[in-house]
Amino acid sequence: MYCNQPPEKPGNKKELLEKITNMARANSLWVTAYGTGCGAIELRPLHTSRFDMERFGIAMRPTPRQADVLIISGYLATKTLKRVIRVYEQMQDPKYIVALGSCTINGGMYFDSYNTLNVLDKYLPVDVYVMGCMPRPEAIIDGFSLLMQKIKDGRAQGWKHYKENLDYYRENQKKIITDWDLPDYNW
Amino acid sequence: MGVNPATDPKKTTHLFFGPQHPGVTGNMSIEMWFDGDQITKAITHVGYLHRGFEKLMEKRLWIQNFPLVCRICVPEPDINEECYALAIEELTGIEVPERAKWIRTLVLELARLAVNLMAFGGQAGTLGLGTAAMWGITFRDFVLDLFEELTGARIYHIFILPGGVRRDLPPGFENRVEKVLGKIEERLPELDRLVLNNAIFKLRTQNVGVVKPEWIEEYGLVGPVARGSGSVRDVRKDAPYEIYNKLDFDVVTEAGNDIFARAMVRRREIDLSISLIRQILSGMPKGPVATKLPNVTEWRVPAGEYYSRVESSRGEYGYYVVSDGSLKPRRVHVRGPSYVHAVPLLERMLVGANIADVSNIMVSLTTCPPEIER
Amino acid sequence: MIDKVKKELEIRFPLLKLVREQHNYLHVKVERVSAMDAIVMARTSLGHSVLQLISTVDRIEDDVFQMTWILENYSACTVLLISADYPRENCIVPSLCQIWPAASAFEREIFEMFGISFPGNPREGEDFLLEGWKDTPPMRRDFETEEYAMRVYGERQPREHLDPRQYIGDIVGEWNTPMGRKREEEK
Amino acid sequence: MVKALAIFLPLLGAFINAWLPGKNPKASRVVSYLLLTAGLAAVVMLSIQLGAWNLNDLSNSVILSTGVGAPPLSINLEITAGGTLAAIVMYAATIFSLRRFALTTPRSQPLVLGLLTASLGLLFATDIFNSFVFLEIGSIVTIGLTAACRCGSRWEAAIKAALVSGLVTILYLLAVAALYRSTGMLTLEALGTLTGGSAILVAILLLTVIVTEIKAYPLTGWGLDFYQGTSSIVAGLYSATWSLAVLLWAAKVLPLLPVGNPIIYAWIGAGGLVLSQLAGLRASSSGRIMGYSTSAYASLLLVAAGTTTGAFYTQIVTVLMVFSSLAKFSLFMLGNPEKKDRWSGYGTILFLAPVLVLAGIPPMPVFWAKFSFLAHLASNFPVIFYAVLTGLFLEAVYLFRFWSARSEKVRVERASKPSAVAAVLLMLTAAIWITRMSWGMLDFSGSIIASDGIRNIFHGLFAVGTLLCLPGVFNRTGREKNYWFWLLISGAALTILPAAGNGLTFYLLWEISAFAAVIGVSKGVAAKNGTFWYAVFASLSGYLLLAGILLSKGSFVIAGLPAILLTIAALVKMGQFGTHLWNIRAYPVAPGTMPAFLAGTASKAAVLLLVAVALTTTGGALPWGRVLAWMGALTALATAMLAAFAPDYRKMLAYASVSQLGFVLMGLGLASILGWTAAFYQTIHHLIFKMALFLGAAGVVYRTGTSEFNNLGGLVKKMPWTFAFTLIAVISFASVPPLAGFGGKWLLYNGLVEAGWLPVLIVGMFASVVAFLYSFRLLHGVFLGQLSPRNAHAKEAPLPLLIPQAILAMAIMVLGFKPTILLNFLVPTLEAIPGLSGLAPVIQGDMVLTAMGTWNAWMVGLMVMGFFGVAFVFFWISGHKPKYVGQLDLGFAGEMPPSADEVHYSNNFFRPYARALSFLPKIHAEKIFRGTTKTFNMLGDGVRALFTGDGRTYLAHSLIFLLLLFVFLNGGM
Amino acid sequence: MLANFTSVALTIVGALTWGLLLGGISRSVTARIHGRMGPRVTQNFIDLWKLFRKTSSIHHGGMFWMAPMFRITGAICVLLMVPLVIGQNITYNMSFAGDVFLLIYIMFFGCLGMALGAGNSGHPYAVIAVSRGLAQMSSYELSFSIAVVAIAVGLHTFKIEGIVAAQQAGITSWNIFRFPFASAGALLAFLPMQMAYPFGIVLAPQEIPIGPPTEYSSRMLSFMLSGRALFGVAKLILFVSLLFGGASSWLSLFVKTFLLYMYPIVVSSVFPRFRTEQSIRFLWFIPTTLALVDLVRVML
Repeated sequence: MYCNQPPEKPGNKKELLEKITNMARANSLWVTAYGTGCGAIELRPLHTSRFDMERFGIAMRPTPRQADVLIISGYLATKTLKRVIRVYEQMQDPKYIVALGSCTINGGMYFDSYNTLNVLDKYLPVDVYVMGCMPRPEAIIDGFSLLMQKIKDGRAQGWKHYKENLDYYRENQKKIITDWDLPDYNW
Repeated sequence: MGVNPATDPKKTTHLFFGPQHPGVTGNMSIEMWFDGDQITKAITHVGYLHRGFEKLMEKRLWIQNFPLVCRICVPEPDINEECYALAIEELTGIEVPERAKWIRTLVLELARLAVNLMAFGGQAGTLGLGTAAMWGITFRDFVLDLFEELTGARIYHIFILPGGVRRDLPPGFENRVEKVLGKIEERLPELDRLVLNNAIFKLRTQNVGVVKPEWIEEYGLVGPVARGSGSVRDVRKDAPYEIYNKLDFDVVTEAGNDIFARAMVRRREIDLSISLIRQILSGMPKGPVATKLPNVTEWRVPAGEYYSRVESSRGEYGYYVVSDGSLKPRRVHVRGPSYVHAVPLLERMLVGANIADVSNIMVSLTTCPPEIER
Repeated sequence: MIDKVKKELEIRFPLLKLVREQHNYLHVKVERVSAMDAIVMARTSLGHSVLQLISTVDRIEDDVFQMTWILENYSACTVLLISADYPRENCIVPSLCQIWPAASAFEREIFEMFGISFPGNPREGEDFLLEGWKDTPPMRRDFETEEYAMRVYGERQPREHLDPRQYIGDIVGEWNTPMGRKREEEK
Repeated sequence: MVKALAIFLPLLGAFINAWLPGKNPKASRVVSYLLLTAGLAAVVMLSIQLGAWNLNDLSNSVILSTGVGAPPLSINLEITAGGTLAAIVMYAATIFSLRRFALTTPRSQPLVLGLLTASLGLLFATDIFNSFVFLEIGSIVTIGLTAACRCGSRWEAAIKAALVSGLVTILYLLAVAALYRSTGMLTLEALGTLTGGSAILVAILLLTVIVTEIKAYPLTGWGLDFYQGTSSIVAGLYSATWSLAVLLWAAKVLPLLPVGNPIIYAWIGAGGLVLSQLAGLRASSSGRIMGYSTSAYASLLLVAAGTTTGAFYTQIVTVLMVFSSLAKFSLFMLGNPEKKDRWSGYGTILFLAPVLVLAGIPPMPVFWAKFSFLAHLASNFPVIFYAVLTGLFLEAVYLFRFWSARSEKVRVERASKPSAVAAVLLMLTAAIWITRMSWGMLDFSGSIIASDGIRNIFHGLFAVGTLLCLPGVFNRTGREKNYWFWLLISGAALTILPAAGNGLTFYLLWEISAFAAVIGVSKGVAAKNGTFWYAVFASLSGYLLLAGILLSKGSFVIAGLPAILLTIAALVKMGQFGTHLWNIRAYPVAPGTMPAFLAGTASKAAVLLLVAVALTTTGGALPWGRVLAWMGALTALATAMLAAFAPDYRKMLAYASVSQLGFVLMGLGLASILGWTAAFYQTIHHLIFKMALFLGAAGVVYRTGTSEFNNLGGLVKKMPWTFAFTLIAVISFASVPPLAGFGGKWLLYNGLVEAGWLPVLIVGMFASVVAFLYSFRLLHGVFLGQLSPRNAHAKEAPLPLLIPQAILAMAIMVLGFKPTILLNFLVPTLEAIPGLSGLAPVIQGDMVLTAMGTWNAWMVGLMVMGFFGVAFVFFWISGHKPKYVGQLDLGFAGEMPPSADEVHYSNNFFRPYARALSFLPKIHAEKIFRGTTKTFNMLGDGVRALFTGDGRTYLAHSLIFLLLLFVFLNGGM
Repeated sequence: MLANFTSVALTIVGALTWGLLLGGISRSVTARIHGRMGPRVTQNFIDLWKLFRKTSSIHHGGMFWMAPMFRITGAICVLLMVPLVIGQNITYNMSFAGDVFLLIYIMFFGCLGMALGAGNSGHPYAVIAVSRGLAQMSSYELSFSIAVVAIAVGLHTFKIEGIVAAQQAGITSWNIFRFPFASAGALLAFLPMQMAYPFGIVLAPQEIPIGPPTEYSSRMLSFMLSGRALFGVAKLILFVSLLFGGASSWLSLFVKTFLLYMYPIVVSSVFPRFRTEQSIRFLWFIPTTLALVDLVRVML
């Protein structure tokens, strides 16, 4: 199905506001401090003088309530997936997921492990993948600039997608989390 | 059956410290109960990083496991390669050329230096002294640059292989190492002033997180945790592997039993590593760096069992390797030092500790969850 | 040093089998019934007072679990490995928690990974590495991890392109991920 | 004829009974009743005839001669007016206990009647030998009655009594012989004519006999064992008849003894009073406690005999002895439960009335006698006065402990019910009667508080405070529902308190209010301990007040020691400087709105007292104002810190109350216009917020049944209005502008700076900052945090509790935004008081100016509310609606929170603060008081060691006493 | 009247801007000490705008969403109670309505509201942080109030205008020179007021992430952060007025507040946190003793 309407012209007041807001969103990415996997080791140099991601307005927030970005830093064990879902659902809209490492894309070298999931996208809406094992800080920064571009363009809509296809995601999540006791999604 | 006073819901608060917590080291959690701000009971939960390495290694060829083992410990992956390689060499009897041994030792010491820089700064970082943490990680980055040049990767090097190392040192590497060491040494006194001479750092760490000397044997504590409590145990000295018997060094030990003593051990380990690296660089022999291996896809290691030990930055690291003579290992069991530090010891140390000191204590044990969970 | 240990053990346990011996390393295999005696003896009179590891090897062809206790002597820096075979069916091994508190964690892990029960461990059965695991204990040889992973986490995405950009998804294009493909199919 | 009948009817009855019961018990009982009723009627007629009922002159008498000739051949009796009153009590007690005797031991009926006869005889005997006869009869009958039941302890008691009476007989006969030999007469008057060696001999012999018989210290031992050992019914009858008779006989004999200076009685009595009451502190069984109380009254008798004479003496002694005996009778009837028969509700008051009588609490009849007596002592014998006061306070302590221990579960024997009820009714009637007669001593004409303005403020405070507590009382069930009556009485007494015109009136109203409140508190569930502490401290402050008033000789208070005593009384009432112990014990257990009344309203009586003292003595400035201010400041700080660690909501409020009253004290101590303005402002504010808080607490307790923080939390969802009002009160007392509390602090600080008391200022500011700790703890512990599933059923507090809170919250707002309403009234009132120094604050419109500071509450209020409103509106119109998430949906490190109970952080809330404080030496008032109690107990144990429980020791005591008397009197003469 | 309203509105807007700017600068300065570049100075504006425009947020009850209002109101009130520039009466705003006592107490308004909001969130970390914060506040307010009383009594006025006016006779008449000990006490109390390390025990991320605002998100957090920025500026102006001679011109106001703001930033970069009880004891002993020296001097 194709969209017949012509694209809305910029200049609409609301549009402008949204655009400014998107600029702000892109330049102020607060990351949940959650090192879910081994990729977290390269997040530390990102803070420091060598790479300094605070230049881009990227900062760590200790609590998910205040964060915009969740970095999945590598493979996810099922036990962690449960916590990640919880953390993700506690974040406030709009929110984004950056997945690091090959193992989030297709399982990487753990494709046959009994405890790590292979394709993260089936369980959570990933906005940007950064490949590598593990990705270098430069690659992560590159991933972030990609995310920023997407946000500026208004295309980082993973959270909306998650809301709309919640059943799909839930089904997948419940398939591998055998003792499901999380509450329903709340925004 | 009354209510357990340590977990009485009326008197205590029940909380999870981690996994999503800035003060926790890596992806693990501590479930704790506390009364006021004093902890009455703590349980360590691990397994958030469990990837089933040991199962996967049984499914892969001997040589294919090298990319796997290095991922067991993220901050210091070379230890795993070394330990695994030592076991294979012991089982197959492959001889390692002399120069390869020196290079291996160099790599191990560089890795140890990197980890200790990060851990020493991180100790101050948990107390809110972000400056020290930042500096520590920055210094580490210099070392990572060396690794990148040597091995092509910053974190997972896959450099040590059975029978030697992957390649020789690039030309001029010694000079660059020396330059990095000089740079680090130049800044270290400033870091000392910031951390070790800081009255408040002392207030927060002295007599906190005490590890009693009698616990060392009870729990099997190793590394800086044991050496901060007066132990002089160091595999490099006691059961020398590679060329440690040719190097001149004393085991670092402190008698304070507390977090400050452990931080002090780490700090002196940095000096020790620098000195060892200098010794290695000056005494490096010439020669080949690897023995030719048979066709690795058809490589069968003779049946046997061996427990190899290496001193990591966190203490003794062991690999229990069982081969049944087939293409793949029968069993590889990794014994990381964090295993006892983070689970039984931490649970015991936290009882009675202040809630403000949880992260502090945990970092002083330098727990590394992946090596517990594998 | 280790010779003395060996001698003492041989006197006490005549059926002992020597697996490997080095200048600071001794691996012996004892009868199942005398395993605990040997461990206690090593601890109390032979100076090997530190428990480093409890390990299990699934020797499915002999229908036994080979238990190995790795004991260290801190002052002499020698290692003593004591092994014993236990039958695989309803395997029960005595717990060492009373002697070494640290044994609890090792035993909990082995219970989870092999299904070996350690009566006397007060915390046996608590979740350790896995959460809500219902399948065969994963470290048993008869557990097929790849088959399990394929069943639970889905097929690994075959790598169609060598260019990772195409594989991960174009930065400006539609998501080239399972979810994105699903939506394309709908269109 | 009437006279004779009155005395001898019982004797007749005894004879008939001795003959009848075997054949027809019912007939004998009927006969006894008939005879006794007739005797009672006769005595009442006699008393009316002698004019005993106006109590002014009790020495009217008629002589009744029987037989021929003079005594000892015949019996001549002098029936005095006071004696008739005692006889009424004796008859009544016998009538009421007869049924009980008839039921249990029918054969003892003649003994009962015999005891009555002996008592009446001894009461009226004029002849020393006749007295001996009656004494012997009485002793024998007592022994017989006691031994009628064959059980160990009673036999023991009987034997001890027999031993003592044997010794008494010997000594008495010796005395009679000596008297007869030197004078040839045996009348009592003959004693007065003795001289020389025989006089001393007779005096010491008879004094020993009397002291032994009336069981005064140190010869109390046998009496204690006797009361403890014998059955309660015998003890009751004994105390109401024989004991009373002996006491009054002793009262008759004592002034006649030739001891030279009778002051020696007073010394024996006063010393004995203090020592015996010390020992009494350790007594536990009710019989023994009654024994100690008897000893106290015997000692009082000795003191009275030594210090007073004539009609006054007779009057005091009669009233004291008659009513104390009656009280003991009813207590014995109520005590020692044998059958389980619960008297719910009325049991407390039934039990309390005699205790109040014994402790001499107004308006009970004994109080009036004690008051006159103490007034006399205070003006003439100050040292004895202090000793007596101390003894009486100690007595009050153990009596209240006894009461509080019993009031929990009053079980009364069915058979004793009527007698106990009758006795109590009799006492209450007497109380009303005597109070009516003493009406003239009360004065409401000119208040002790000269300033109309101040008086009106206090009238208003008390009236409003009481009224606001009243709506909440109707939402009660069970035991607690009855407290409203006592609250009302207490509040009424307080409301007229500022109008009191003299010390007595003030004291009377003060005590009525205090003890009505004590009864009210005792209605609470598990209020035993709290009631005891409250009663003890109430009587402590009461006795201090009494002492101060009496030492001031007529005027309300004079400077010097009396003023200090009154100040201390006020401090105790406020709970300042270590005496907060009663507040923190009584408030948490008091029922319903009672703590609101106590903390909010009743505590203002102490402020009133301080103001009155200051105004009366110096016209405003207390000379020890600086000490007072320091006390206030230190109390405020210490209790604020203690409040932060309190584990119970109401307990924390109690601490907070004491802490905030410390600021009042600081203001009063300043003795400047600013200081007093601050003090009054703070007083009014304290009433408002403290009542609001305690009413809120009442609602919480009503809905959840607990006030422990560990069981509460998260109630804001269930009780939003209670939370809102509590929040307003808390913000106010944390003195955060724009609510009312800031004003008091601001005025106070300005006053302190004006006076240059900067250290006090600093301590005060520190205390007010520490208040933040407990104010948050209070709100969080009850209303915020996680709602426990335990309280999931809780609802909003009932309207009768909410409406007063709403009114008070409104008052806080009004006072906070427009403090000038109050200040415009206060400042001129206080400016008119001459004794106050310093400059008055200047009020210009909404602006209040002092020498150094300014304060415009209206502008501040507008600003705060304005910006709050703007922020609020801005948030809402911006169209952003936060979504409500469940209480357990927390960012919990990725895990699921286990349960509300486990997640709620409550226990040991300020543990780091406690740890930081740990360097301070732990001077707990609690510990000091425990130490004091321990010391007293040790002293008591030391004194008690005298009473070994062995009859022979008691004999030895008597003989040693005799010897000492001999030495002393001989040397003295 | 209109001029007054305009002045009030401009003060609030200006203080917010200046506060956020100072926050940005402080982040840069901290970054430089770390050896980093740090964010743009406008980063705080971007963060605030982003938070303000987040599309969802949560609340835990009435007090929870009223707390930011409390916070912002308290901050504005403190701000308006202090005269900005001496001599320009229009910038005195509401300072006629009260004196330093009012200021000391109205500073608690926002804190109390914040604490209540944290309590209503039901998160134990938030409550522990409040318990720490209150315990610490009660300690530093002691030395702060002693210092203020010493200065005010020494200058015979409680009015801030008066205190500022007494310092206009050259740099030596500044209170920091006239009352050096009291000033030292107050400046030590300034560190915990600004939650600077070593006193930053309330928001300690490694211990109790991150204290009272742990459950706050989106727009409520943006309110809270603006309240914090405003409050920070208000405290700066207060301290400048109390100790550093006030501001005689706009330039000196900006310069003085900027320099004073750098002081906690620099200190906190080189110290770790105290534990709560250590912090309390430190505050009880050192700053209080210092301030008492001047108090005694004033009394004699």
